[in-house]
Amino acid sequence: MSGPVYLDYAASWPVHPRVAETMADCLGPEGPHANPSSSHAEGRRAAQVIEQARESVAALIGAAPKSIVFTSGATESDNLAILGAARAGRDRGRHLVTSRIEHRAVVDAFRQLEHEGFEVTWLRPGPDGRVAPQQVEDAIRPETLLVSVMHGNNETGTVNDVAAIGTACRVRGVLFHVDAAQGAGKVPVDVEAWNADLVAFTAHKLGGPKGIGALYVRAQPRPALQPLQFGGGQERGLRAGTLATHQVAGFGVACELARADLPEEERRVRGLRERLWAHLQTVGGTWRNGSAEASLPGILNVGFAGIEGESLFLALDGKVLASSGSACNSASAQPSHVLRALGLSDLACQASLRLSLGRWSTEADVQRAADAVAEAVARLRSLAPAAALERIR
Amino acid sequence: MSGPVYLDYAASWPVHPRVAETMADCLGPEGPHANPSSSHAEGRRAAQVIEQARESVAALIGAAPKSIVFTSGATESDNLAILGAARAGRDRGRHLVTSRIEHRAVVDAFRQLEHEGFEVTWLRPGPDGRVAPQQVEDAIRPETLLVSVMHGNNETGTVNDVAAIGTACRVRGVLFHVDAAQGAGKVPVDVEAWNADLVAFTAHKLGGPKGIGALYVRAQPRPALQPLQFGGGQERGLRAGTLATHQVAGFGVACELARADLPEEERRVRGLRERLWAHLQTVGGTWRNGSAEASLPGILNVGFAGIEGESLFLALDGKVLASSGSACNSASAQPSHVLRALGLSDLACQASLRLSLGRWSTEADVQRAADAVAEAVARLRSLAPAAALERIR
Amino acid sequence: MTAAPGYSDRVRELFMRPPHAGSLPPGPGRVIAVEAVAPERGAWLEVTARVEGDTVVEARFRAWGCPHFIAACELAVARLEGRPPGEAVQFEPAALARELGVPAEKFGRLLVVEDALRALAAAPPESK
Amino acid sequence: MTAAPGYSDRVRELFMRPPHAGSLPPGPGRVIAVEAVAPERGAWLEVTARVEGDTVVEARFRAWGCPHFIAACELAVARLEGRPPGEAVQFEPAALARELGVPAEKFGRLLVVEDALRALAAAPPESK
Ligand SMILES: Cc1ncc(COP(=O)(O)O)c(C=O)c1O
Ligand SMILES: Cc1ncc(COP(=O)(O)O)c(C=O)c1O
Repeated sequence: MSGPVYLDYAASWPVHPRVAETMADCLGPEGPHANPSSSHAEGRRAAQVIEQARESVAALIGAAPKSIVFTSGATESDNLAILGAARAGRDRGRHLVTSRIEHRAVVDAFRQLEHEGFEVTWLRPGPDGRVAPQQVEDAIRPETLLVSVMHGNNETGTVNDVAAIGTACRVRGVLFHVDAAQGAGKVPVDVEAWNADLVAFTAHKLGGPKGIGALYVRAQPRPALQPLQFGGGQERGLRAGTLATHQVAGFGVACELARADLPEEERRVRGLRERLWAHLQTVGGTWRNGSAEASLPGILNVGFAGIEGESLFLALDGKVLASSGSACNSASAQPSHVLRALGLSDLACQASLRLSLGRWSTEADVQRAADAVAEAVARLRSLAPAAALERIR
Repeated sequence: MSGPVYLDYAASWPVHPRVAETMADCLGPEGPHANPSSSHAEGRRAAQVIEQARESVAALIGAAPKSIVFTSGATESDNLAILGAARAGRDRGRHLVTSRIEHRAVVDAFRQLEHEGFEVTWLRPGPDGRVAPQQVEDAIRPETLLVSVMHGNNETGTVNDVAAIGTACRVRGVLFHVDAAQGAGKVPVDVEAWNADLVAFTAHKLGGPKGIGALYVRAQPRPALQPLQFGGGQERGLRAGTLATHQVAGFGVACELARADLPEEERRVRGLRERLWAHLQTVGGTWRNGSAEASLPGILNVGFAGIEGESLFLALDGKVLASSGSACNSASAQPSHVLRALGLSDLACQASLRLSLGRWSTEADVQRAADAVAEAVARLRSLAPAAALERIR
Repeated sequence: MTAAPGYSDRVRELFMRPPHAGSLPPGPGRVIAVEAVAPERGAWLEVTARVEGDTVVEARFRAWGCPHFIAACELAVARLEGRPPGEAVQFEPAALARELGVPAEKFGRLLVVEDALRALAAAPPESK
Repeated sequence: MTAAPGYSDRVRELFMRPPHAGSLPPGPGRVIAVEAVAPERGAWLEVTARVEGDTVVEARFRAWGCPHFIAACELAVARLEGRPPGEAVQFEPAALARELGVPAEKFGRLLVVEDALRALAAAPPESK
């Protein structure tokens, strides 16, 4: 009870104990140790573990098992979808559409494609952080190959209307990729309702292990993809490399648990998040980044007028573990490209904190975190020159 | 003692119990669950676990920790090295050199580069399965960008003189990549002595978990590589994606154990392998594929005159778990491209069996396996027409 | 998406313990020996059958090939017994493939079985 | 290769509990107030110092910026006390950076500290 409050679920979830158990069984003396590509009895046993997990993973997003390609995580899934579809389709068109609020796995894949001679339209979201389906419709041209718009944003939690965007793409015969790394397992996901051709997600954001993810690849019609890595023909030739049985098995269990708990957890976590926001508002001079309505349950992005982010971060160290942006970006001091795209100034980006909740977050966590944040903010404000407090927001 | 004998170590090793323990600790309630890219205290704890493992992994191959890039396995490492170096260097030259006995992760990466406009020289090994350094020297041209020749072959265990090949490359200013997936941890590996710029290896062939590998990338001079996947800037920008702390930690421990046990295990396993070969020779009509002298300790590839491989495989099922080629190729009925490159006929390829030993193989395993193989071969031969026995070898 | 070769229990049993494996020595009746050879297709079959009057009273085979092929040989040869050798031509590879669950890519091997049985049916009425 | 921001224990302590945080109210002696402002560089500093005779008898600061900056402000302002305000110009950003382990990319923030101290030294000898 006296350790720091973990409010960085959007960066990674602790592994669910039942997932850890399954993985330990896999790695234990009686586990399926053989290479799942081996044809002998032990290889087939490992392959069966994998195929069973594939069913659980597919079920979470309303897909058929055969449309699931296992990868090393959402970064690889996003890259396989985006680089793979563009490179395979470069003779059909060189125009691509995405948004300015995507995760860097998406942003940087598109930047690479710009180097490879593709033209990318970068859609700017509204001030609520959402990309309007109409914007996508307007951006599509005859030579557009692929649209990639994320489901739930990793910094603000804001959710896009991917079903409407998917319809706009389907009608125009354009491939549609969705980065659902944050939303899968937290809110209902249905790849059919989304009209998505490609959907990326990852185990470690829903209670599974790090280092394993999936790309949903529609079976009918199946989009052409150039693999990122070539070799032993695993995953229908789309993703070579020995499958990690224990990782896949852990992912499978995590998806089952997430699916079973989903309606209850969605309500519970959303409730906690709103209580956290209510507490923080009492601090004064706070604002909320992104949409309060269309949002994933667990993410709250709050700005504190007059606050410098790194100092808030250190003031909270050991009390509240949170993030001043996407965890993947923390190493660099650049202001978040997502918050910038919502129209925030560099200083306002700096003054923002992402607090994200999940499966093991409690009422007490919320109380303790809010108290710690309030105290730190108050101290830093009292330390700052009065004129700076006016200026920074 | 009554279960099947596992002689498929070349396909994958069982995880070492100490590795499994370390991983279970990582995944347990007190483990470093946070995203190692997060800047808060828990993120830094995870990052420390990773950096410690990086040291162990680097030490196994005589490298500096900063020259290790973690990947999802040797397939990815091979692809990152080959596709990465070629794509980054395409303006400097479009000629590449490799051999006909490489793993499919290498072969298929080069085939992809042929599609991308590169010219590949495919060296044919001698009948002993080795690529001569002179062949490499002769193949290098002014516009040669990269040479990739494997260390120990995964089907025959034959080891190439990579140090001499590396020297030939270094002298001519050509990048040299080595696939050391089979040899790392089994025999001493020294990337400096090899004059290698890039070296691929993987945890699951030395007692670590599946789904984690490494690419050694020389630091001075550092070869230019185009990443396979883009994103959060992890691994010095060469390999984006959240690092899987438990996987990396397990890899680290596996490398430490392998290094500590190496001299003793190399001798022991080589001894077992030779006893297995001695036993099998009593069956009659056997031959050995690859070099008996320059070989990894644990791999024995034997041909049995008059035998059809799939039938031998099924006859052994439940008694000896082996492989009729690279595990990654087993799904397809194609004769092994490696054995074909040694000059074997399709039928002789079919008649060959890879038996591979490792850390937990025992004297008793060897005896039981030899007996089972002898019995199965004898039965199949007695079943076959006499003329077929003459013909098939 | 690992394609593990699947063998039914039936195929395993026929392959591991084929009751009609072997060759028939000369003896009472007429012994017909035929073979069909296609090693490049992975199939080699030798059948010997003892015919008394118009009936195959005993049949044996030797085979080189995969488990499905050997199981198919056993089944086909077992069914020769008690029938006129001419009935062998009614052997239906497709039916046998279905019965044993032989994968499509191995269908060519069943044609080798058919070839051998046709040769048997076509053997001259009175050899020697 | 995660670059976790490293703070020494010294920096943490100075940042968390800076004894010289605050402003000085008017009172005995002469109170000099100076500021140096560079929010775009991540630094904003206000210093007040009470000078009696030729000596800074008390100094306080208010700052907005990162932990390294705040720690540097505390240290620099603490050292003003007991000295003539003119000595402030001998403040050496590079030395302070070494002392606190300030990363190179933050060096610009220390120049803001220097600016404030120079302004202090340059304050007219008798304000009011
Ligand atoms: C929206 C989004 N996409 C992609 C990723 C990358 O996922 P992974 O960590 O599995 O590579 C993340 C998480 O970092 C994410 O939040
Ligand atoms: C020589 C060689 N290279 C590459 C690989 C691929 O390694 P991984 O299974 O880690 O993808 C293997 C094993 O399958 C191998 O034996």
